[in-house]
Amino acid sequence: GGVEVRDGGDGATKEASGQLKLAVVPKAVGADYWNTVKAGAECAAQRAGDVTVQWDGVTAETDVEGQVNLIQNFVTKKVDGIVYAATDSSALAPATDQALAAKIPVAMIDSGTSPQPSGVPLFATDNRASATEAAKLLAKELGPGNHDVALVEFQPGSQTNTERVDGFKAGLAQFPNLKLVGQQPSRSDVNEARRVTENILTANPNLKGIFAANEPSVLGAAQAIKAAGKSGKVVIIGWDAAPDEVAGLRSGQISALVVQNPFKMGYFGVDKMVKHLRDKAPLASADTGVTFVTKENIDSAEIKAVLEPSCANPPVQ
Amino acid sequence: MEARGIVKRFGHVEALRGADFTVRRGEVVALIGDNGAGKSTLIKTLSGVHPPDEGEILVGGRPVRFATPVDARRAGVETVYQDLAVADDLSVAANLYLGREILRSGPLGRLGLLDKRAMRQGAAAALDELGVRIPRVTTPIAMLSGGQRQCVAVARAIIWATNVVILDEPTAALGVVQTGRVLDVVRRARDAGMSVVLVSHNMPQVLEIADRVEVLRLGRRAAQLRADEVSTDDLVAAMTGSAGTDRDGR
Amino acid sequence: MEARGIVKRFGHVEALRGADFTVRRGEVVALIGDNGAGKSTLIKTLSGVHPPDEGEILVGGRPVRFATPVDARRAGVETVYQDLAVADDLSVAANLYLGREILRSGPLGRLGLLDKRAMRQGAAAALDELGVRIPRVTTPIAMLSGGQRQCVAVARAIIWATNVVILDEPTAALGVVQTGRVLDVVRRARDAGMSVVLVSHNMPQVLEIADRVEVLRLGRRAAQLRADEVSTDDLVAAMTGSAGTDRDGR
Amino acid sequence: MSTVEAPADAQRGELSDWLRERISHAVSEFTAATALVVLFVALTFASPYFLTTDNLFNIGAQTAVIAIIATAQTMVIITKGIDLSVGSVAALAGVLGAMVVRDLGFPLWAATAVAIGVGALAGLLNGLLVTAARIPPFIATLGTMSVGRGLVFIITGAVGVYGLPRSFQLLGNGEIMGIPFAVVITVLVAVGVAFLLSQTRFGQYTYAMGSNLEAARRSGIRVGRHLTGVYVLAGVLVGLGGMIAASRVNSGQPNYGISLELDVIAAAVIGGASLFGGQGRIVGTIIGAFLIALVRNGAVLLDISIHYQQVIVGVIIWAAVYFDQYRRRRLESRG
Amino acid sequence: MSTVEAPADAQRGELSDWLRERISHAVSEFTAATALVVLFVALTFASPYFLTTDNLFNIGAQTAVIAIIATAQTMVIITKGIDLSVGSVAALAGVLGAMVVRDLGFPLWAATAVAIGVGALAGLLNGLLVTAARIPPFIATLGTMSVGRGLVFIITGAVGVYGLPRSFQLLGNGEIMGIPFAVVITVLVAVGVAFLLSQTRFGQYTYAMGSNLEAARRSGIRVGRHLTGVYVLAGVLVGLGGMIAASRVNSGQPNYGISLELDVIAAAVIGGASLFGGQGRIVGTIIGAFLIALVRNGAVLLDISIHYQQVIVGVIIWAAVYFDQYRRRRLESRG
Ligand SMILES: Nc1ncnc2c1ncn2[C@@H]1O[C@H](COP(=O)(O)OP(=O)(O)OP(=O)(O)O)[C@@H](O)[C@H]1O
Ligand SMILES: Nc1ncnc2c1ncn2[C@@H]1O[C@H](COP(=O)(O)OP(=O)(O)OP(=O)(O)O)[C@@H](O)[C@H]1O
Ligand SMILES: [Mg+2]
Ligand SMILES: [Mg+2]
Repeated sequence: GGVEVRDGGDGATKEASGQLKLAVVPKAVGADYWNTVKAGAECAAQRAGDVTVQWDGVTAETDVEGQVNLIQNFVTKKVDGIVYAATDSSALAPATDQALAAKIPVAMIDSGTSPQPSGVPLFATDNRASATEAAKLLAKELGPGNHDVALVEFQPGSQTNTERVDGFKAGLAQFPNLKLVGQQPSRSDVNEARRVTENILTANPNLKGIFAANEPSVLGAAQAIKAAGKSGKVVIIGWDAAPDEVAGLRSGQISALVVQNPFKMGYFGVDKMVKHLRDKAPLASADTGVTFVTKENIDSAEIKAVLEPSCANPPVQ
Repeated sequence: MEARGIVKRFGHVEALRGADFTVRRGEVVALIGDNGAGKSTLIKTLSGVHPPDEGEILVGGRPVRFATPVDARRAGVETVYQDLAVADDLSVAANLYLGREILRSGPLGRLGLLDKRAMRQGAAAALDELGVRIPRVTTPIAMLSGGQRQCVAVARAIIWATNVVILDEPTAALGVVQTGRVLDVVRRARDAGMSVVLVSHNMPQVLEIADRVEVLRLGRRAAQLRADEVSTDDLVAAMTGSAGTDRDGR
Repeated sequence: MEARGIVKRFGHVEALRGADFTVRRGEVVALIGDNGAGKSTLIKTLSGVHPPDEGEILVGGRPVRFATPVDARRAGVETVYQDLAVADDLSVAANLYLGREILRSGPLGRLGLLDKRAMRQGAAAALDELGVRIPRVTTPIAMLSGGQRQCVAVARAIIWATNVVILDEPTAALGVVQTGRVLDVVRRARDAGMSVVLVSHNMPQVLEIADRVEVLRLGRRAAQLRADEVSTDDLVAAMTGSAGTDRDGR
Repeated sequence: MSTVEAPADAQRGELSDWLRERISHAVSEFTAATALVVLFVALTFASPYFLTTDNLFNIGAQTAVIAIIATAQTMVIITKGIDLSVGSVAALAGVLGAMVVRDLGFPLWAATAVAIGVGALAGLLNGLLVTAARIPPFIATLGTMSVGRGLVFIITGAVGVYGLPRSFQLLGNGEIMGIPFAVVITVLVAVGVAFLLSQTRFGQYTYAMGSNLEAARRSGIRVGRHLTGVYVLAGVLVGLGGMIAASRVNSGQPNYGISLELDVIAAAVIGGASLFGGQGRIVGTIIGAFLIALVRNGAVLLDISIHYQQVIVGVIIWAAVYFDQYRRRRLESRG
Repeated sequence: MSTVEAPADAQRGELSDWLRERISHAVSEFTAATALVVLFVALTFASPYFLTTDNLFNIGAQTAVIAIIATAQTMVIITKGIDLSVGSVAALAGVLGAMVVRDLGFPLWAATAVAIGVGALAGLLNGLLVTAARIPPFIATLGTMSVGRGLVFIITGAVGVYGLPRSFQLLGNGEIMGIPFAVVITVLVAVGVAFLLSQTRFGQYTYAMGSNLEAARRSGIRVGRHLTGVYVLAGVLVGLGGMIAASRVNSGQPNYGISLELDVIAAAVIGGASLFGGQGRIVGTIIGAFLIALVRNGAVLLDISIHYQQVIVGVIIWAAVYFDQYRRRRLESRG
């Protein structure tokens, strides 16, 4: 959704009702997930009219300091509002404060800061709870009896990763019949995900289930299982909904996907911000919700809207 | 081969300030001068290492431009540099044939396949001629003594020269025997019709081998002398400019 | 200073096979030998660069262990190496004072603050003594001619020597004038009671300056000779082993 | 040694020289190879799953790309250069190879040719920056790394290239007589480059330039052209590697190969290459690549967490190079 | 030149030498500085937000850590070394500095001392690996990079160190008379190290070792001890930098500094340091660091996406070094 309503930015302070310039900052550029956020943000901007979205981010979710600098630079630039996803809850808190001190309103998407200042809303899903839910799904798929399971995380030390891993382990704890026999990171690289999964499979021939915690991890794990000729014999519960993940779900390689609603995050972030700037509407947090997509429900209209979001039919109710 | 009015600057140092130099076919010319007079620099312009800033070089009366050593080599100019320029990690044999490797005959050769055995044998023979004892021709150059390294560099130039051989202090590190052999080779090269340019600080050696002597001082030609008409003292005087030799020379 | 039964191996090459060597106080000893005889290697063991594999070194009759050049320097042994060992990026002055910088007086000096001006002046004076023309003492060594570099290395050793000066082919690249100056300096050092070891392939020079000559062949002492009793031909014979000299000479 | 004796002597000398050379090379790869064998045996005892055809083929296929790109890196390192751009260029090649299949319907061989062409172009750029513009290799390829990654993201819009036909997986997942195709390619590449380096004029010049560029130039080698050639050839292999990587995961990944350069340089150096040029052999590099791969494989088999894995990899890198240096000092003690 | 004339001559020579040296150095930093000024002026015109106190202080604070660590890197590069471990070590120092505050209630100065101590230890390790174990710097520090990162994760359990008091932010976000504290520290560090390198024996030895290690050894410099000293001092600065970085983000980040080494090496090389040792000055490095920072800052102000930013950074790195090389060739043409 192209939103090219920019003009040459004259630098003068704008009337709240006029042209608005918003910065939207993901944790990192370069994944399907964040592109969907971008689409949502641009959709909201287009619908609101006369809003420019400047989309910029660091290249790795681990570059916390880079993101702090980026936010600072946006404050310097005096954008009208900042919508962003914090790579680190604590580290970005001062950056948010700086923006607020400069009278630039902030809305968080996907991941907030701690402390989260009042007046700064968070539009996000609960990673922890959703990962716990994923563990339950895995247990359900595997059924009774003792099973070996493994976890492919992505970036140890990053906050989202920690939340998903903790959530998943908390979920597993409720099922004594599931034993976690391997945990390796993919560093958000499909090749790496495939490699570690292959090695986990070798070491654990009885492996029955895998939880892969983000898009590249899921794709790599699925590749490895297919290459080992174990498609269907090892249950995969994945996260996110890249096209190949959806294809894997359809073909039965992947049992279920935890799908957030990144479109909605981007949309809410911009939409609520614009309303706040123009109509002085208060900013309030909202849960954007997750959907558990399986082969059964994949073709339902509601899921379709989440999986293939478009500005014509945005999944933002 | 002739050089006219060569000027070469390094930043604000003018190493050559309009230097002239001549060597004819079948002649050994000694190029002498004080330390820092510009001899090595002049030689590097003749062999294409440093293209001159001004002035021209003529081969067989026609002006040429040596932009790279490849050009000079193609004109049959072969040089032993004072700083040797050998590849330390390569073996003695490989250094001798560097840039002129012997390839296998047949189609394999056309693919660039080396004939290592032929090169080893050729290298052993060439070094033998200079009378130098070297452990093995497969030894990397890094392991050789100073004199052995210099022998390799000299052997290398001698094998390939067809027209002009330029030797920048080739015997500085050589033993008595090896020095004698090199001088023999120089004579033979001259007799075969090649031009030889020899840089040396050893005046007796210069007078023994050279037909003519050219003296460089402060980056300019200070004198041209016939070797059989002068003494060591004349040469020293010309180099240091302490006597009038440089004024009436030419 | 004395070396006894020194053995030094490089992998499977035995460079020294039980070499002996002696130099007394106030004596100039020439160390000669064919290329690859092991002269430079012997010198490096004497100056702590290569600790020997076998054998011992004695200074003033007492055995010492030179594990590093620092040890040798502390014993007053100063060396000019054949491969010079200068730092190309540093200026002439900095090289001359390397490892022995002049520091500012007072507390600043104790913090390691350099007195650059004093070093520049000292360097200019030292080079002047050798009669070498060098653009400026702040020029990086990389820009010097071969002879100029060698002058810096020689000047460096001469400034600091207190006990033994070892010179490995110090005049190989030097002009006639500079060579003469170096020989003068060698004489003065001897007269001041220092020991001088000179490696050279220039036999007339050896006979002119040395009190004694030690000949190295294939890593062993082949002869010890008094310089005033022998001729150039004797020396050559001893080095190459072509005559009987090496048999009756010690 | 008289002239008459020379030929006979040379004959004799030749055989023993040849032998000595072989032995010295064997010794040279000895440390890394020993480490490899020790690790192999240790893993065989430590994990019942290690010594299985499946696992070994897996390791082979996993290491294929690293080994191919490390081979390219070795060539560059021998010239006293370094190529930091391998990761970006491999990603660019893989992504474009995948895009021409998806968007233009190219067959696999043509897509591979495109990937190789992309690598060659990047190599040409690196080579010209180093030779014509005389930018030091570290900086030239650092720039290419940055520019290349930027291009990958611009071209893909930062989204992976998906929706490829099954046939796209042939290079990365196919087999020939039960042996992974990627392994076969790796062997061919390694043998080919090893031959090139040790037996041909091209190889000779490569070592010569790394050992002393000025000497090579004065010897009449057209160093500009030749050095560029080395970078181009390296680029070709990087492009091929990138294509195999994409094929293995059946998609073009814009994030592929971040910090890959460190892995492949480590492989080359563990295998005996010197960053100061003139030294390095492909056998060693391949051993180095497998050494790293075995550590990683073993760590997962033994369920060692990634954190301890990093510590272990670091220690092994130190150890391998320490023993190699130690052995060389013993052998040569160059002073 | 007679001996009598010498003193007078030296006097005269000295002044002009001094002048010449100054000028030659000025010229040497000329290219990078020119680029910096051009960029500065261009940004002033291009964006109304650029030339504001706030923005300039922001840039200063953002660049502080990079500049400090690049200063450390420059020292190592001058010795012909390289330090790939800076990112890991900075992370380790920052994380431990944060942990002692959170868990042991250390005051800020003590925590800073801990961070600096961690850096010094890592530097000592690097130094000993390079000198005593004779592992080439690239490999020694590559190992430290891997081990260091592993340790960070093991110590923190892969979770950031949070819950720090506000006072922890002083180093990174505090101000002194309106000037960011981090900027003040950077200036002090840069001036101090520049003085050390150019005016003291320690600096002289550093250049000498990088220029010709063997010559330095034969000159009686205790190269082992001294080289280790350089790595330790570099480690100290890296530790300090890591602490400032942690303070800036008010937490210990286990993932801090991944691929930081490339940024700081780029800054040093843009500023004129040579990876082949013996050359490099702190002024240049600082200019290089700010050049990169300006590009990043300007890109955001001008709404250039990160992808194009990467391309632009790459091109600027090429350009800066190209012109620097070109100028040097003109000036010296060493042949
Ligand atoms: N670092 C080294 N590694 C291996 N071999 C060496 C090394 N240094 C010297 N050699 C070998 O030791 C022998 C003696 O060398 P050395 O340099 O001592 O000779 P030299 O008498 O100084 O000769 P020259 O007169 O040519 O300088 C030579 O055969 C040489 O190949
Ligand atoms: N690459 C260079 N950069 C700067 N200056 C140089 C360079 N090469 C030579 N020079 C200067 O040019 C002058 C002449 O040097 P050159 O090497 O030609 O002298 P030379 O006559 O060969 O002396 P020698 O007898 O000592 O070898 C010297 O003053 C030297 O400092
Ligand atoms: Mg010369
Ligand atoms: Mg010698």
